[in-house]
Amino acid sequence: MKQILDRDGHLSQADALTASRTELLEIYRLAKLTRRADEEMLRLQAEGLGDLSFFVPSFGEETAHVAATLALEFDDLIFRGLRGSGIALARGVDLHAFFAAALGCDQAMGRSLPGLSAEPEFSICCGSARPAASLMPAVGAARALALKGQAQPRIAVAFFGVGSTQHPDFAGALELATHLESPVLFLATSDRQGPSGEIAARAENAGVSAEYVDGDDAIAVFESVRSLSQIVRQDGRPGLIEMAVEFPEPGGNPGSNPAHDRLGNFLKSEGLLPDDLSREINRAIDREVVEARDAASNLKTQEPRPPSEQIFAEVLCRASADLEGQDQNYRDFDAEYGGSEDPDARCLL
Amino acid sequence: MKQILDRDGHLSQADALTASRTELLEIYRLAKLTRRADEEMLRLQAEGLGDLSFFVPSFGEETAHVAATLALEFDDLIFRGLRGSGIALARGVDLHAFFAAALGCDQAMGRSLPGLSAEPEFSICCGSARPAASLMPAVGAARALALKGQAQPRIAVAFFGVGSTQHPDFAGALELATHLESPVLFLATSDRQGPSGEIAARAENAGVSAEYVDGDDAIAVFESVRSLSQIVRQDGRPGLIEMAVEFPEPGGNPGSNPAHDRLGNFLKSEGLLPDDLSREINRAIDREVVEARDAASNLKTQEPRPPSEQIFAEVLCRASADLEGQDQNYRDFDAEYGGSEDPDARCLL
Amino acid sequence: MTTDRDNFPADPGVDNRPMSDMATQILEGLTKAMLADDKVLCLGNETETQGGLFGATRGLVEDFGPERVLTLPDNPRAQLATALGMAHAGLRPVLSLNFGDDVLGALDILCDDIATLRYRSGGQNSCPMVLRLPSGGGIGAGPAHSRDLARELGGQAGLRVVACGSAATAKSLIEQAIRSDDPVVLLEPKSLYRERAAARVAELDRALVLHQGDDLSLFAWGAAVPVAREAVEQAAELGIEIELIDLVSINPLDEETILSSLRKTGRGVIVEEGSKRGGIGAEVAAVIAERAIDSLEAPLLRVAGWNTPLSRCGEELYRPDCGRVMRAVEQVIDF
Amino acid sequence: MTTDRDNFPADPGVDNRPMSDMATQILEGLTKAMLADDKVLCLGNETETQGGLFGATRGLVEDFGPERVLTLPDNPRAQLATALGMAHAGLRPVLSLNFGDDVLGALDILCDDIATLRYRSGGQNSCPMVLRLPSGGGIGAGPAHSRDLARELGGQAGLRVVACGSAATAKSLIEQAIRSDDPVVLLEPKSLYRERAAARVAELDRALVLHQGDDLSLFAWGAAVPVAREAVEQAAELGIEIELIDLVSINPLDEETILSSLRKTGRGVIVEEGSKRGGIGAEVAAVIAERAIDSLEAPLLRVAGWNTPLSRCGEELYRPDCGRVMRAVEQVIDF
Ligand SMILES: Cc1ncc(C[n+]2csc(CCOP(=O)(O)OP(=O)(O)O)c2C)c(N)n1
Ligand SMILES: Cc1ncc(C[n+]2csc(CCOP(=O)(O)OP(=O)(O)O)c2C)c(N)n1
Ligand SMILES: [Mg+2]
Ligand SMILES: [Mg+2]
Repeated sequence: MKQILDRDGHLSQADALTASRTELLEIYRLAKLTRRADEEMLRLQAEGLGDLSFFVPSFGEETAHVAATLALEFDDLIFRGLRGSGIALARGVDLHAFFAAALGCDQAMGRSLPGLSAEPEFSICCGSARPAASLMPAVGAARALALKGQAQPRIAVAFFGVGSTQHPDFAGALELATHLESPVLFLATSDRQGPSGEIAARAENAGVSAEYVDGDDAIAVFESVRSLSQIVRQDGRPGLIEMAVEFPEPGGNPGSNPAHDRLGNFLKSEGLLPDDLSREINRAIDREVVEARDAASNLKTQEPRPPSEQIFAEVLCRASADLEGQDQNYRDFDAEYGGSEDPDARCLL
Repeated sequence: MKQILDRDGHLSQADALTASRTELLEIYRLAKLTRRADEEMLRLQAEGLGDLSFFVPSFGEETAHVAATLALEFDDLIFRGLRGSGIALARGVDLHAFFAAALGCDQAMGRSLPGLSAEPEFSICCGSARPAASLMPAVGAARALALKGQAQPRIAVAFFGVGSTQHPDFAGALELATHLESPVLFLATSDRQGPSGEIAARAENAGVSAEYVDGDDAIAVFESVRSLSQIVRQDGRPGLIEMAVEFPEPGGNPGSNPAHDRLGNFLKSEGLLPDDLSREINRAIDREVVEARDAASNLKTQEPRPPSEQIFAEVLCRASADLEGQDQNYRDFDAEYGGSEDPDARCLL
Repeated sequence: MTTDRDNFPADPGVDNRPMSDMATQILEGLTKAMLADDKVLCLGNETETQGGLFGATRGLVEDFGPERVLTLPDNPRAQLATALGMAHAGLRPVLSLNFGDDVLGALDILCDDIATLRYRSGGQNSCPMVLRLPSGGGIGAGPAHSRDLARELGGQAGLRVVACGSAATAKSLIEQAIRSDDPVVLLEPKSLYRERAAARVAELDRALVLHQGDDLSLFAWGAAVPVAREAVEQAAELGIEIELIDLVSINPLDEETILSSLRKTGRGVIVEEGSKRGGIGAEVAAVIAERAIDSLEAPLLRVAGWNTPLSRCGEELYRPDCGRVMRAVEQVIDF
Repeated sequence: MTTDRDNFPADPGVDNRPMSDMATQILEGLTKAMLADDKVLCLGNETETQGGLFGATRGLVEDFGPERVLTLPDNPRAQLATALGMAHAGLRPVLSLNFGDDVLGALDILCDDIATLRYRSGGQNSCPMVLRLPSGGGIGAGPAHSRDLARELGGQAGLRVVACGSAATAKSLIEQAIRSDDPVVLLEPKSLYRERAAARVAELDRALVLHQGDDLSLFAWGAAVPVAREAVEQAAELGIEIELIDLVSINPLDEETILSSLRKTGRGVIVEEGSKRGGIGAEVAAVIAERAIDSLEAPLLRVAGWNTPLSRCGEELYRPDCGRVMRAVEQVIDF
């Protein structure tokens, strides 16, 4: 297992570090931000606001997600499944948009599960809730990006977890990627308590260059993703990085976070994270997260359901007659029966 | 690659031979019989009789199929796909039934593709036309056979070719078999010109005991299947044998048959197949095949289509009202419009 | 407080058992079937053998052991194929999926290999299995985990499809599904798992007349049944006597019960949870248009899901509700 | 000798091109689209990129090279997912399967991931792909390779489904399918690949009135269209003037054309290749029962495949033929 920072945050291979100080600080901040944002999302879920019952936090994998995302080029096309808050935040999706998307107050009106929103300005594709569903599409996208005529060498990247690797489409994606010689980078988070390096081994077996990395070591993740993504980009062939992370125990203290601490200790030892800066980062995160959460909650409270015309929009590229008819029908109904927000109250008696 | 008979039919490992003389002669006869039967089927196909356009002969793999089938216990449950004439004939399905099933003159009335018939008296399950479709069901059946309460230790066996191994359900079947510890034996025929032992290697990788065998060596096939099937049976775990065979070139002489010849040469060198016996076998096969073919063709010519009531039978365990209605409707129609055999002639004018 | 909706109207089919929820009724049916016949076994991924995502298999593995409550890999294709293979070997497997939607990647196995086995083999092989599919919306699970699946599975030759319209019939239906020699899909509306009712008997291919009435026939199944019940009560207060039919069986369809009700009332409304376009409601309408046109005194309206995917947020705006049913009822009555 | 069925009646939409078969018309449409837009590329397994099981891609890889006619592994799930990914990256893939039935193991990808992408993403992502499915029976391919797939795919929100009713419309339909920004399934009846006709224009979501008549409306699509044509001719000799509608689009359905014909004739028969139960014919009937009941003067009959799997032997007894259509026509006319 590749490791650059040891468990205490000491640099074990100094020459392996290419990330700048700014990048490292940004990884640290974003990992903390992601954790906080996910915590707030769980709070909203507990309060029953915003149809969040299927929200899944990324506790434990957020540092790896953030480090990996920052190591990519900005226009590399990202595919993700559930559990990837840090990916969007690291790409620059702002917190307001993040909460609004989850609560259904954005363009997509919460049609899909939380955490799967399309972010085209950030080269993030709309995700799918099914396990492994993003893997083979990422391979196809990578092949398309590599076709002559596309300007810059971009690659496609798929983030996923162990659940996806147990689906037969994981094997299908590896096979497809070698068959098509697609410049796709598979980024899998695994449980460091689980079987060690098994996902990377399966990839190697299928002819996909793979690395097994300490996913709680933000620097190792960053450097591995940076270097393997360049190989994938230059050589036009697939790669996989398995990032082993420590997931919090179910019901365990969600505050403890070995990956944050490890990077934090390193930054402190390098004099990059004095106590006042650390406090300032935490305070700023707190403020921003709470403000964004409240803004989105307010939006949601004002308009708890999508406006009716939006029910019928964007099914096809232009409205078909049946959808127009259903839309009209719905409006007539609202007009006739008062359009109460409470569907039960819309019963006649 | 395991070999017991070399290309010229010399026994290279005398102590590896446990098959009796009778068994070896029977393999030889059945392999020849299968080849002849498939040839006649192609003839009927060319003549356009009996909706045989999707019949696929098993040229090249028939010796392996026959040897493998005879090495199993009679009540081991066989699953097969297309291309397995020798399996049924080796189990004892008689030639009349064989032709009748293909032409649709048996119980199943040719509803499915030729070569997929259910033969419950011979422990052969109804096959599926889709690649790899029999593999995972065989695993499930094996698990069921192994459950306490079933009398004798029976195993399930799946025959298939390279096409099936390219389907994701092959990997799924291997995984399922190890997960369930199913006593299932996978028997794959591969092309000896193709990648060598790759199927067996994939099985080993997935934790399934595998052997790579010269599939044109009937003795090697017989001995491998006999010994691995006993291990599968006793230990209650899956096994796979890859049998590499020489397929005739498309358009090549279908008469040449290295696997027949190899076994034939051995039998001759042992004095088991004097010329007159060889001639007698060929003559008997010819006579039986032609007679069975003609009998089935006559049946088919007399009744080229299934009787109408059979259209609606066996959809469910008892007829539902809609099917009874359609059946009645069909009868009324025939009564009204004369029931000509030519559907065009049934038009009103 | 629970209201005893499922005992309305008083019905000889209702027994005196205490009310329990649909998950419990299914569990009772499974348990009874497994006790009665040791060829019956339960299959599913770990979630399903350890109690089930919706709780319908809780305690089962403790009672019957891991051989009869067998954990399979998390691959619905492997799960369906295993069930098929086990049926070939003489067992009667009951396979539970987490979400009914998970079957969509395995319809070749279900519709080609399983459903047609009896036919293809000339009756020599068969696949007496039960496939339990949590179906439809109501829990905010988003578009990929909220299909009702009647559309995809309801017209597959050789496959029986049955929908629980309430907790009341669930136990009876799963018992009969297990006893059937055909493959049976049991659609279990997710929105009904926690509904409570006293058990009553239902037959596998027979529609249930839940309420008699002369003015209009209301046809529903699965999650649409409780919505239709509400409409029956509301309509009664307006003096409209609705006859409520729970189809129970989607395939085969009990055409005679449908037609005899329609012939009596002359008016019909169909309530369906899934999208309108191409749903089973269309089949009900088509049967009537084909066989009872001279009894029909008004348009046959369908109240169904919109022709859109189902949204997570605001999914209650997508699913048919009592208000929409009442509007259709009034339109048909006033025609 | 070829009869020019598709030019009947003389129609301004018919151009002067010589007749060619459906495979050729599809090939021409593909070629034209690939020449016009280099974002269009063809995908399939080796059989499909080397000419196609039914010959509709012959010569394409020679003309456009293996990057634009790209061979994929023989795994329909991988094929559909590749097309989806390519669409995400801005291309317009056309994926050809050997047999339409092969899509049944990948309906989650098609119906959840592809069809709903635009909706789920609030219009920010879309999947402009074409899925070519050889559909239906007629070549003795047995139950697992003869589905018409309108039933499974015709009611999926977000998925356009279009059926070629003859060689004539195939080129126009595939061109427009490729230009559409939505995912489009093109059902290509296997029994029509060798039919010859002169090309004519058809619109992607507009039904075609193939023959005008006042006595009865005959609704058909795909492989049922030539059967219906035959019935129109036969009926004419009996003095019955049939209006023949080729639905062309299964989803969305051109309800206005259907209804305006039915309102004119007051009588309707629906012809459908696939099984009757739960087919798209039911949807056509339901639309009429819902919206044109007061015009309807007779039962709406469906002539369809039986509610059974399709058999290899004797498959002509399973598929609707002119005789069965005529019987229904007579019943409806005599009502
Ligand atoms: C066929 C199927 N099995 C199980 C589920 C439930 N499920 C939804 S997402 C998911 C796991 C997704 O895996 P991944 O995104 O790779 O992350 P992991 O949870 O393993 O970290 C599962 C098991 C499902 N939707 N469908
Ligand atoms: C998804 C799919 N791909 C391809 C086919 C065409 N097909 C039918 S049987 C078959 C091969 C079956 O493989 P197998 O029985 O293992 O034998 P092989 O021909 O490889 O010897 C193929 C490719 C199909 N029916 N479905
Ligand atoms: Mg956005
Ligand atoms: Mg038999």
